[in-house]
Formats: sequence, C-alpha cells, structure tokens
Amino acid sequence: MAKQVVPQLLRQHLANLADDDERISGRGQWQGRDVVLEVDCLYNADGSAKVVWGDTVVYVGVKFELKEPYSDRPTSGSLMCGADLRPVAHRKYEPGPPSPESIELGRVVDRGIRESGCIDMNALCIVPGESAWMVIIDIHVISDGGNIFDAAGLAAIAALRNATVPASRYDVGEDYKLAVALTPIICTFTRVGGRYVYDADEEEELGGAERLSITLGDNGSMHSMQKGLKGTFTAAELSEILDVCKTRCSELRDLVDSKVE
Amino acid sequence: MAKQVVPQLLRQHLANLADDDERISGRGQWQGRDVVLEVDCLYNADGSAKVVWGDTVVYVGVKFELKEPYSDRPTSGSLMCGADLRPVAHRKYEPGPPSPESIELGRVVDRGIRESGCIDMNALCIVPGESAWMVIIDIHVISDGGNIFDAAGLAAIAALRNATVPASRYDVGEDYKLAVALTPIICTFTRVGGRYVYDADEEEELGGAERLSITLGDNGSMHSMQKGLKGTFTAAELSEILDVCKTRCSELRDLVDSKVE
Amino acid sequence: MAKQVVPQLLRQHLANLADDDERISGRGQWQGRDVVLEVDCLYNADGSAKVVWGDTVVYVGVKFELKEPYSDRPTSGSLMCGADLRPVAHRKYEPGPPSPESIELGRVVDRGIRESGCIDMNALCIVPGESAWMVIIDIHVISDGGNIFDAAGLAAIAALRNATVPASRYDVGEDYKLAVALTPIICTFTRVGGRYVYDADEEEELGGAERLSITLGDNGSMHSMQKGLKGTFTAAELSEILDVCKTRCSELRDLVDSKVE
Amino acid sequence: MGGYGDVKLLNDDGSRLDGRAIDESRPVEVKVGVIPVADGSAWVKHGLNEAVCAVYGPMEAHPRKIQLQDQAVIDVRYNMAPFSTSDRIRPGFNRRSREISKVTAEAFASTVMVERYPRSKIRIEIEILSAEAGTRCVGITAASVALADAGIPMRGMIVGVASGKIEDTVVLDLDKAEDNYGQADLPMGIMPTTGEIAFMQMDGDLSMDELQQAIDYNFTAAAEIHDIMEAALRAHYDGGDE
Amino acid sequence: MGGYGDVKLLNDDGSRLDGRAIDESRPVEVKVGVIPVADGSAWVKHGLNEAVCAVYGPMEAHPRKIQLQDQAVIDVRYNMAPFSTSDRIRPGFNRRSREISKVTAEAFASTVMVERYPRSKIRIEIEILSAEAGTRCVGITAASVALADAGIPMRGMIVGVASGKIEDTVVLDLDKAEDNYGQADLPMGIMPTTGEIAFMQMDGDLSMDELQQAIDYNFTAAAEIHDIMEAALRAHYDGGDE
Amino acid sequence: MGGYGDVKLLNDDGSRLDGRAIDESRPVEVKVGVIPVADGSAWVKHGLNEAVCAVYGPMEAHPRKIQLQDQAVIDVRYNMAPFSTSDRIRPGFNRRSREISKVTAEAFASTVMVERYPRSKIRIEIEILSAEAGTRCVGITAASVALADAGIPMRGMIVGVASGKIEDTVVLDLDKAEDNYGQADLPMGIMPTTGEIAFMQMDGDLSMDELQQAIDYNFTAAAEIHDIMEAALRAHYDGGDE
Repeated sequence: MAKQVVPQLLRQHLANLADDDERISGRGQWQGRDVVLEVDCLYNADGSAKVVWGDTVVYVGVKFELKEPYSDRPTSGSLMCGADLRPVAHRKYEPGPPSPESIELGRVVDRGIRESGCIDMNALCIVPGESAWMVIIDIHVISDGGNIFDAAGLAAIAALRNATVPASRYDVGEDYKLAVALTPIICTFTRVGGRYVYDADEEEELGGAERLSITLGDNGSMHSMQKGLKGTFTAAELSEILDVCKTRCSELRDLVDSKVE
Repeated sequence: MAKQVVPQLLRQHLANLADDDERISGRGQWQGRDVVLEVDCLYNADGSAKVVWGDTVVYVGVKFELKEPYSDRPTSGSLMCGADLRPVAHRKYEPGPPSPESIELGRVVDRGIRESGCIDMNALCIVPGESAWMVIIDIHVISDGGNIFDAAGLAAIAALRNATVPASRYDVGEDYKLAVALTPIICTFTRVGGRYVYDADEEEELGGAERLSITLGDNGSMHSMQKGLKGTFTAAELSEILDVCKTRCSELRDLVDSKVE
Repeated sequence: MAKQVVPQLLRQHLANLADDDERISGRGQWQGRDVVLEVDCLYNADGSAKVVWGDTVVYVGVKFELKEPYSDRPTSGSLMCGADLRPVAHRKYEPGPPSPESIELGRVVDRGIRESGCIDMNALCIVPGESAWMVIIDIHVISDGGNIFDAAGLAAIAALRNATVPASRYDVGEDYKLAVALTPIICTFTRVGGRYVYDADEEEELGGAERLSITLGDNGSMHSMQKGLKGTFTAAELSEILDVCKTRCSELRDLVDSKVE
Repeated sequence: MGGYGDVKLLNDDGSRLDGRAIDESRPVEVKVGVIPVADGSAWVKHGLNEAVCAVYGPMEAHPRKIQLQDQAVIDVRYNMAPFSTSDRIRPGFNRRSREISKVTAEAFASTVMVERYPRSKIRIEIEILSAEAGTRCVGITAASVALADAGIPMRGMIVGVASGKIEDTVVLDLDKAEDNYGQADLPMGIMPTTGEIAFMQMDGDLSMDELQQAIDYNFTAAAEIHDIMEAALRAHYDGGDE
Repeated sequence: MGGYGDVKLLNDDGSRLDGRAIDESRPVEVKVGVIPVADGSAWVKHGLNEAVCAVYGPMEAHPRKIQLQDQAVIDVRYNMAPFSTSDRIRPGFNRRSREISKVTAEAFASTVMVERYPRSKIRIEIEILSAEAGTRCVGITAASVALADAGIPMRGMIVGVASGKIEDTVVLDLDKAEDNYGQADLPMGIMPTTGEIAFMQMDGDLSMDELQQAIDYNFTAAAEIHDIMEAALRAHYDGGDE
Repeated sequence: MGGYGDVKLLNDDGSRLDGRAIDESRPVEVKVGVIPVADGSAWVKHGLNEAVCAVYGPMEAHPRKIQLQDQAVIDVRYNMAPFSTSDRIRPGFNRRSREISKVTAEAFASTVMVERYPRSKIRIEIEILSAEAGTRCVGITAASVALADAGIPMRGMIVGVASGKIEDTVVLDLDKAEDNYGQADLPMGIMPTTGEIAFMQMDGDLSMDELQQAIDYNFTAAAEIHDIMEAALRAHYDGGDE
C-alpha cells in the first residue's frame, strides 16, 4: 500500500482541537457517530446484517456448511470468521492476498465472538464424529470511513443473531434459528491529539496513533482486547477507557436487541 | 505486461490499406492463412493435435482421469479446458499465474465445445455416484502469431476427435475411442483499419480493435460468442460477419474430418 | 533478490591468494572450518540436530506423520525433505515463496539421504495399503555464513539418527528409535581463485564460481552429485576432488557417530 | 447452460414460472452514492441480484508498467461476495471472475473518454452481494451509474441486459432456474444512446433467427433500464433520493 | 482459550501442575549474538519455548512504495519453524503469524527511534524453534535484545509477558496445558523503564478486577525479565558469555 | 532411482529390453526454427522425449533489480506440458521444475558470452511435450540449438546426455523403465568442443569406477549428438530443412 507522509498540519490541528476538548467532527470525546443497523438484508445468506456507521458501510453474511468434526473434538461444530478489505472500500486498498489489516480485523472479531461463548459449539453437532455445522462469518467492508472494527463487530453479531440453520438445504431436518446466547460488542478507542477518543473517523485515524479494541460480553466481562498501530499507552489510560466502554457496549447491544427480536 | 503505445503509424497504415480493400499480408478481407493440422502427435496424451496457422503454433493434449461425480449429477462425467499462454509463445508473455488473456482463451474454447453438446456427459459415467471420466483439454500455445483463438479451438476439437479413453490404464475395461458427435468450430473477426477482417495476424491485432469470436456447430447454430478487446460494434456488423463465419466454419470442419477418420 | 556486482577487487584478491596456495581465512585448500554438532536439541521435534559450522548455523527437525501409502507402493512409507532459506539467515534473503536456492538445497539433501537407502521404506509401513510413516525433514538455516549444503546435510543425517518414531502419539504402539542403516555425508567444493577449495566461506562464495556437492555413503560409493552456480569443470578436476571428498566424509561421519550413540 | 430439457420452465398459458411475459424484464432499482468514500458509486437491484460499484480515479497508474502513454487504463474488478450464492464462495482467485473483469474492463475502455487521462488509471470495483443469474450484467449497469456519479466523461452509459432461450422460446432476462435449465444465454452491454454493443458473450444453442430475436429484446430492455439509471442520477443530484 | 473447565489445572495446595506458584514465571534464559551474519541477534528460552531473532538494518527500504519519508519502517516476520510444535506446521502463509507480525511491528515502531532513519527499513526476524504457549511474548523479548545488540536506538526494551486465568484464578505466565484448558490469556509488551504498554492482546473471559490483577503480574514479571536481558547484554559485551 | 532390483532390465544376451547395446543412445532428431515468433528456436526428439525451446533476447532486463551490471542474466524456464506424462501434471509451481530451471540457467550462464550484454536478459523457454526419461538433457540440447539459431554468441554448444546403472551395469541413456527401476542416473551437460562440463547431477549408487565409465559414455554420446545439432543448423541456414 502506498504510504503517505501524514501531514504535520493535520496532526497539529487535531492536537489543538484536543486541547480545547473538541473533535474535527464536532463530537464529544466519547461520542459515537450515528449507526444504522439492518438485518436479513442479503438474499442468499443464512444470516445477514448491514451497518452504516458514519461514512463506514459493512455487510456481514453468515453461511453454514456441514463438515466432519475434528478428530479431537468429535461432538463440536466450528466457527470461522474472516474479513476482506477489498479495493471497493477505499482508494488505499489494493487487490491481492489478504492484507495484514484484513487478517487482523477478521481475527479480532472472531475472538470476541468465539471467546464470549455465545454459540454452543456442541449444539452444532449432527452426528458425533461424522457431521457438524461450521458457521462461517464473512465480513465485507464496502466503505471504510473509519472505525471498521466496531462496525464489523456489530454487523457480525447481528448477522449471527439473524441466522437460520439451513438444515433442509442439507437434508438433515427442518430449518431453525441459530441459538446465540450472548451479544458481545466491540468498542474501539484511538489516540487522537494526544488523548483517547471513541469511534475515530477517517481523518482522526489518519492523524491519530494507537488503537485499542475491546469486546465486552452481556455481563460486562471482557472477551478480547487488541492494541493496534504505532503508539503506547499506560495501565491508567486503559482503566479510563474501560469505563466508557461499558456504556457504549450496552447501547449498541440494545440496538442489536431492537432489530433482531 | 509492459504495454507500448501502438504506433499511430501502424494504425494509419492499416486504415489506408482498408480503404483500398487490402491487407498487410495481401490477403482478402475474409481470407484466412494456411492451416496445417496434425493429429495423434503427442506420445503421452490420450488425444492430441497440432495446428500451425500462419506464424501461430498450438498443441492440444487430451487426458482422462477417473473422478467421483458431483453429488448433484451422479451419472455425469465432466469436462475441463484450460489454456496457458506461457512465455515460450511470445516475448510479450510473462511467467506467473494464469493471465486474464489465457483464462479467456481457455474459457471461450471450453464453452464452444461444452455448449455444442458434442460429448455426451452421461456416456462418461462408469459407476453412477462412484466414478466417471473427466476429460481434460490442455491448450499449449507455442507461438502466438495472431488469432490464437481459432488455432486453439481447431486443435482442441481435433484432439478430442482423436482421443482414446484409457480404460485399461485405470483397470476399467478396454480402451475405446471417445464418441464425439459434433465438430464445433471457432471463427474470429477483428476490426482492422475500421472494418472487420477474418483471421487477423500479429500486426493486425497490434493495430486493430475489438475481436469477435463465434463458435458454430455442424448444423449452423451458434454455441458461443465472445467480444473481446477495446471497441464496439453494431448489430448490423454482427450480421455481416455471421454470413462469412458459416463458410469458414464449414471449411475448417472439413479439414478436421479429413484428418481424424 | 538484489544482485550486486561482485567487486573485481575481491576476485583478484582471491586469485592472488590461490596463486600462493593460500585462502582468505588462512585455511589450507582442503581444510574445513570448525564444526559443532548437537543433537536432540529441539523440544517438539521427533529428532533434531543443530550444526554450527563457522558462521553458518543450521537446525534440522524431523517429524513423523501417519499417511495412507501411495496406491502403487502399498507397503512403503515415504520421505520428504525441504529447506527454507528464510530472511533470518542473511540480509540477502527475502520473504516469499520458496526461492530456487532453497528448493535446490532441500532437494540435494533429500537425494543424498533417499538414494543412500539409509532408511528402509518398507519398515515404515504399519498396515499395508492403509497407513505408513512419512518422515519429514525440515532444514532451517538460521545463519548463512557459507557452505550451507554441508551444514544442512550433516544436521539432517544427525537428526535422522537421533529420531524416535512417535508411535504412542498416534496410538499405534510404543515409541522406538528410527532405524538408520547408513550415514550419507555431503561435501562441497567451490572454485575460488581458479582452483577448487573445500568448504568455502561467505566471502569465497561471493567471489567464487561453480560449486560441486557430492554425497558419499559409508562404503565410499556416491549417492548424489550436484553442480551449481556459474562455471564449468573438467572430468580430471572432478577426480581430484573425489579423493579429498572421501577423507572429509569419513571425518564427518565419525563426528555424527560420536554424537548419536 | 444446463440444457437438460426435462425441466418445465413455461406455464401452459405461455407465461414464465415467475409469471413474467417472455419479453418482460425483472424489476430494476438503482441508487446513487451508496459508498461515501468513493469518487462515485451505485447500487443496483435487478430481480434478486444485488450489486454495488465504487469508482476511484482518475488517479496515477502504478506500477508504471501498466501505464498507457496516450490514455487511461480501465481497471475492473468483478467480485462475488462469499455469501452471495447458495453455496458459499471461497474468497480468492477465480477464473470466472477474472474473465468477466477482463471483458467488462474492455467494454468501458470503449466508452469512457480514456484519451483525456493519459498515464492514469480509473478503478471500477464491482461487488456482487446477491446472485440469482445475470450478475455480470447487473455489475455493468452499476458501473455505468457509478462512473457517471464520479463525473467521468463517457460517450454513453452501457446497460447490462441478457436474453436467452428456454423450451425453444427466446425470452428476455433469464432468472436462476431459467439460467440453470435453459438452452442459451446472451448477455450484452448496450449503449442505448448510440446503438453500439460494447460487451457480448453467448453460450448455449441459438439459431440465427433466435439470435436476432434475442438481440432485439436486449435493445428494448436496455433503453428501459437506461431511463431508470438516468432517473436515479437526476434524483441524486436533485437531492431527492433517500 | 479452550475454556473446557473440566480439566484440573491447580493442585490442592493451590500450586500449579508444574509446581509453580500462581505468580511465578517459567525460567527465562537469554543469549546475545547467536546469529553471526546478522547485525544483531538473540536467543531466548522461556520455559520450553525457544526463539531466535535476527535484526538487519537500518537499510534502504525497497520497494520504494513501502518507504516512509520521515521515519524508518519496522518490518517484522514472526515465524514458527515446522518442527516447533507437536503437530508439524506447513511452511507458508498463515493468518495467525501475519497478525502477530503486524502487532509486533507496531509495538517496535512505538519504541525504536524510527525518526532517526527516514526512508530506511529495519528488519526484525523472529523464528520460533520450540513452542509451548506464549511464543509471541518470547519473540518480543528476543527482538528487544537483538535490536539492542544491533545498536538500534530505542526508548527502552519491550518485554513480552503474559498472565491468564485458570480455574477462576489469575496466574502469571500460562504454560501449554494452562493455555489449552484455561479461561483467559493476556499477553503484553511492557517497557519497564517507562511503564508503557506497547503490545497487548487478550482473549477469554476476564472481569475488570481480574484484568487488573493480570496486568499487575505482568508488570512485575516484565521488570524481572528485563534484568535478565540486561545481564545477557552486559555479559556479551564484556566478552563473558559462552 | 527406484532401485527395486527385482525388475529385469537386461536380456540374456546382454542387450537392453528395447534392444539397444549398453553403450547405445536412443535416436536423436533436431529441427531448427520451429517457433516463428521467437528470436531462435529448436525442436528435439530424443527417443520418445520431445521438447521445444524458444530464445528471446538479448533484451532489457526488468525489473531492474534482476539486472547485472557487467553481464546478461540467463533466465531459463523448464516446463513440462500437462499432457507430457502418463499421469497429467497440474500446471503451476513445481519444485522439480524450479530446480532444473536453476541449474540449466547456471549451465548456460557459463557458456553464453554474457559479458557482451551488460544489464540485459536472455530468455530460454524450454517446453517438454513428451517425457520418457531424460527430459532435462533433451531441454539442454534444444536450448543450445535455439541459442545458436538466435545468433547468441557462445563458447560452445552444451549437449545434454545421461548414463546410468541397471542390474549393476553402467549403460548409456536410460529410458523410462530403466530410469524407474535402475540403480543410478548421471545426467550431464557437456561442451564437446572444449571438453568442459557445464551441468551435472547424479543420484543413486555409483562406485568411483562406475562413475568413470558413465562419464566416458556421456562424452562419447555428446560428441555424436553435437554432430546432429550442427547438421540441423547447417540444413536450416542452407534452407534445406522442410
């Protein structure tokens, strides 16, 4: 990817704004952008969601396939979550094999969902040692206007909660709703102008530093964290973020709840 | 691939010739180059043909493999046709994964053969749901002197008609000739100097525009068409070409007939 | 890989030294560098060895996997030997698919071991037609200070002679030592300053020409040869090298013997 | 074409399984500007097919060896999302997508005024979100609108349309069952404003007369869809959509 | 995290299966200069994990498009040798390794004085020879020492450490069984000299209190390992090692 | 080498299964100029093996990083056509072909006067159409003739020849059965005009005496094939062939 010198001017501007407790978009430090969530929007997916999050647009489609279980877990289904940052999503993305950025996105969303235990892997088994469902979550970013982690994470859990297990397509009974016990939510904080803000947009990411993505479960416990990009932080800064994180996660969980049931 | 500016001079020269109803090679508008067809020329292939078509040289080898049929077509064999435009064939070709040009060539030849129905896929089945023949057609262009589509298509159908099913090699009976019911033939027309010509050579392709490749079956019906390269055409132009196409296809079909039986 | 002009100065210097029967390291024409061999040094490998040979460092790990035998050799196990010249080993190595250099290294070591017959492939069979051991030798060069062929070959045979078949891990009985009947040894000679020397170092390789690698078995017969790099030689030169080769191979075989029993 | 012949695709009254007349297209919807970060974008729904397209550029063409000295390179990627079909598609290299990308790029290189942008590149990114027969055509339609939205000068908008043959009858715009079990398919990229054909493929079995009928259907349908595309663009620039 | 819950990981006396206390790290050994041809190198053994790291550079960054005008690019490759695990790993592309390489590179870009070397590249090559839980941390420790050996100026050495949760108890430095059957893992890259965190990942299930405990364990362990790293470097430059 | 030992490869009269004497080569045919668009080309049939070779260049070497400042790069691709063997070969990456390409390139870099063409590249494209043991040698023979046809100055033509061991007997030019079930193979690239060896591989089991015998056979055969190559070139330039 062609890397450009980030204009010193932008960094300086963001620092000045931060000094006055302001942001380039006029938002407050912990204020997110408008989020529009739509589910069941992809005709051939078994579960689907579309998130429009400011200038960011993400589709997630869930598909099921029948597989033989791994020999060391004969009664367990499996989960696969991948992301593709294709050239459609920004002029900065180039074609080719999966970039480190897209691999990281897929794996961070994967860990939040997997570690929350929201899907009972044993419930995905049809015949022990013979066949079990693999749940495949495909994240398709269509427009990267900043903070794709949170948009992708939201669309992924919404699509899962929207999903129908296509048993009839595979001749193993009637279709039924996938049981999803919990709603893990990702919140991302980015250092901009020296301080952390929630939900950085495209310009803030360009002129910002490190990024912390945190997935919280329904009961407030943490299921994944990921520090990305150049920059460091302190344990005290992490604590401050975690307080905000709880509130934002609850709000977004409510949004999912309002759409899927 | 390094692209060069096509010399305006060449384009102008081709246009001037076209105005006088002439071609750079001295041929008439609908006149093809000399074609030499040889079959059964590759020792380890189950069917083979070599076509020398002007400065273009193409080998095609047919091989058979026993495969399990697709679950939705348990009594059907399968067909695979691929082309490789390797660096041997021209200084413009580079090593690496299959180029769009070679993929297009393989797929256009594939469609013409497949859609003609010349091979009865059900006749390729040995044991329903268990084993059936896959017919593999490999197009190997050795010298690209222009119009590789027609040379490859001719060699492919000739190699098929030359093919012997290697049943004894797979312990499923005695070898027998592959039944090929029809002889689909591809003809390609290229806009050169503003008008269409049949069988463009290397220079005409370099200075020409869009290319129309048409596959006709024995009874004159059409099995595939493909418009390639930059340029547009009208429905009237297509009609004019189709008339010539019928004649050329018949002649080439006669050539195949004369060699394979 | 970026290729540099080899300084004429280095070539000239090496030629002058050769005229005086000297080498840049002060060694004699047929004198090797110090070799330190360690076995059983990798915790998760089934057999392992580390060779420090001058500035060259190579690890080899042996692993076993149970596979279905090839249908034409139902009672035979198999052997796979590969090398990876990863960027860790020198600033000249770049990431990416296996380079021709690393493929050649793996295949030359493979041939020496395979052709010596030191492993009885039929003894690797568990159930004819169903399961047999595949022996996998992975050569991992950590530091390329010249003559990686000999270091890798030495580590490979030592790791094999150190190997334990992990039968218990695969529930097919108790672990046992792999039977290795012979100890094939590779010796490499490089033209430096116009004459051949044994065990060229990094600078000698940079300013040298063709390389001859020869694998000898315990009884002195030859199991593999490979001429690499730009340069030619005569039959008489080969004869001279073979005499030295026998002595060096014996010494290195004694070193292996001293470590593995 | 599957061409099985043993699947009934026409009702006794001559209408099609989904109730359409033989010369009736599936409904087409167009939205403009659906990808905020792109220079131009569009969303097209055609029957159950759904595609988005982003256009980026003109921008400097790199690496330099792909540059053309006297015109812009048109760089098209046609891609099917993994969840766009009944059986999931593995991401990555795909011969069918490569071929469609190539011929689509060649179609737009014929209609975009590429000579105005020497040494530059125009990227056309087509993503199929739902596929139910005819996606290459839907992608072409979306790309034309996205190019217009990006303000790239063209000699006209190419409209993607297809006709085919089922039960020995030429029909407009095959749906999935018709595509699977029909006898021929003729996708075309037509510029209704000039009558030119910039894109054409065909497979199956068509007589010369059937071909003519299929072409006629395609030209009529292209003109109708062109109106929908223009209306969407007008609505977008009047601020009227959404 | 497997998080099975049905595997016993603590003894009745509260100690761990391998006898360690809950706040006790596995032993760490460090050697400097183990790769003669590299500009800097290190070997680290941490429990049964074994890693080597080579540093090359600063060197000209090529191809030019990866160059940064005002700083050096940190180019990290984390790779597991095929024989480093119980089941052999096929060489080649690997999503896990790519992710670890990325976040490790970002950690070192935060601590190396990259602005001193505009348009250049510093290569950090981490090779895992034996893996028994915690290799990304061992790799970071080895890379810090190798960078120091290469004389690359840094604001401090990052130490790779991890804590986790087993049987509802926070413990320092999970071994393989604890990693497979435990409830959470929190690997961090800490600069003890400044108190900064340059690397952090987490997965599993941790309450906020458990997180705090795990972070505390990690800071304490990082300081101890930092001493071992410094001692190894001193010994190497005094000519005292080996 | 398979080296099974239980397959009979010599008749009772000491002749080989195909009737050849132990020091007898399979017949060799050479044609020049078979690839019209290449700068030089050749076709060689050796027994049942069939190979063609095209030479392109000297041309500018790109990308620039492969350039050598004081000589031409010799770029060889040895490729087996998918239909060249009994079991079809999948196109694409292949370790065996890469190794043969490398050592073949090094052989020709030793004999082509590369220093006359600094910063340039000479492409040698070897395609095996039919393979029945010994294709790397047939490819080398074809490449030498193609280079001569292209007018590339060389110190001499390399001839590809091989000897081997079957039933404890050294024989010239193994055919497929002998290669599969024999005990050793020694392919060489010999310049008969100078007596130099530019290419050599060996595998199997050979004593020093057997090696000497095999080398002697190879030198004799190389001289004979060299005559056939020269005759083909002469015939071509005299306009006498075909």
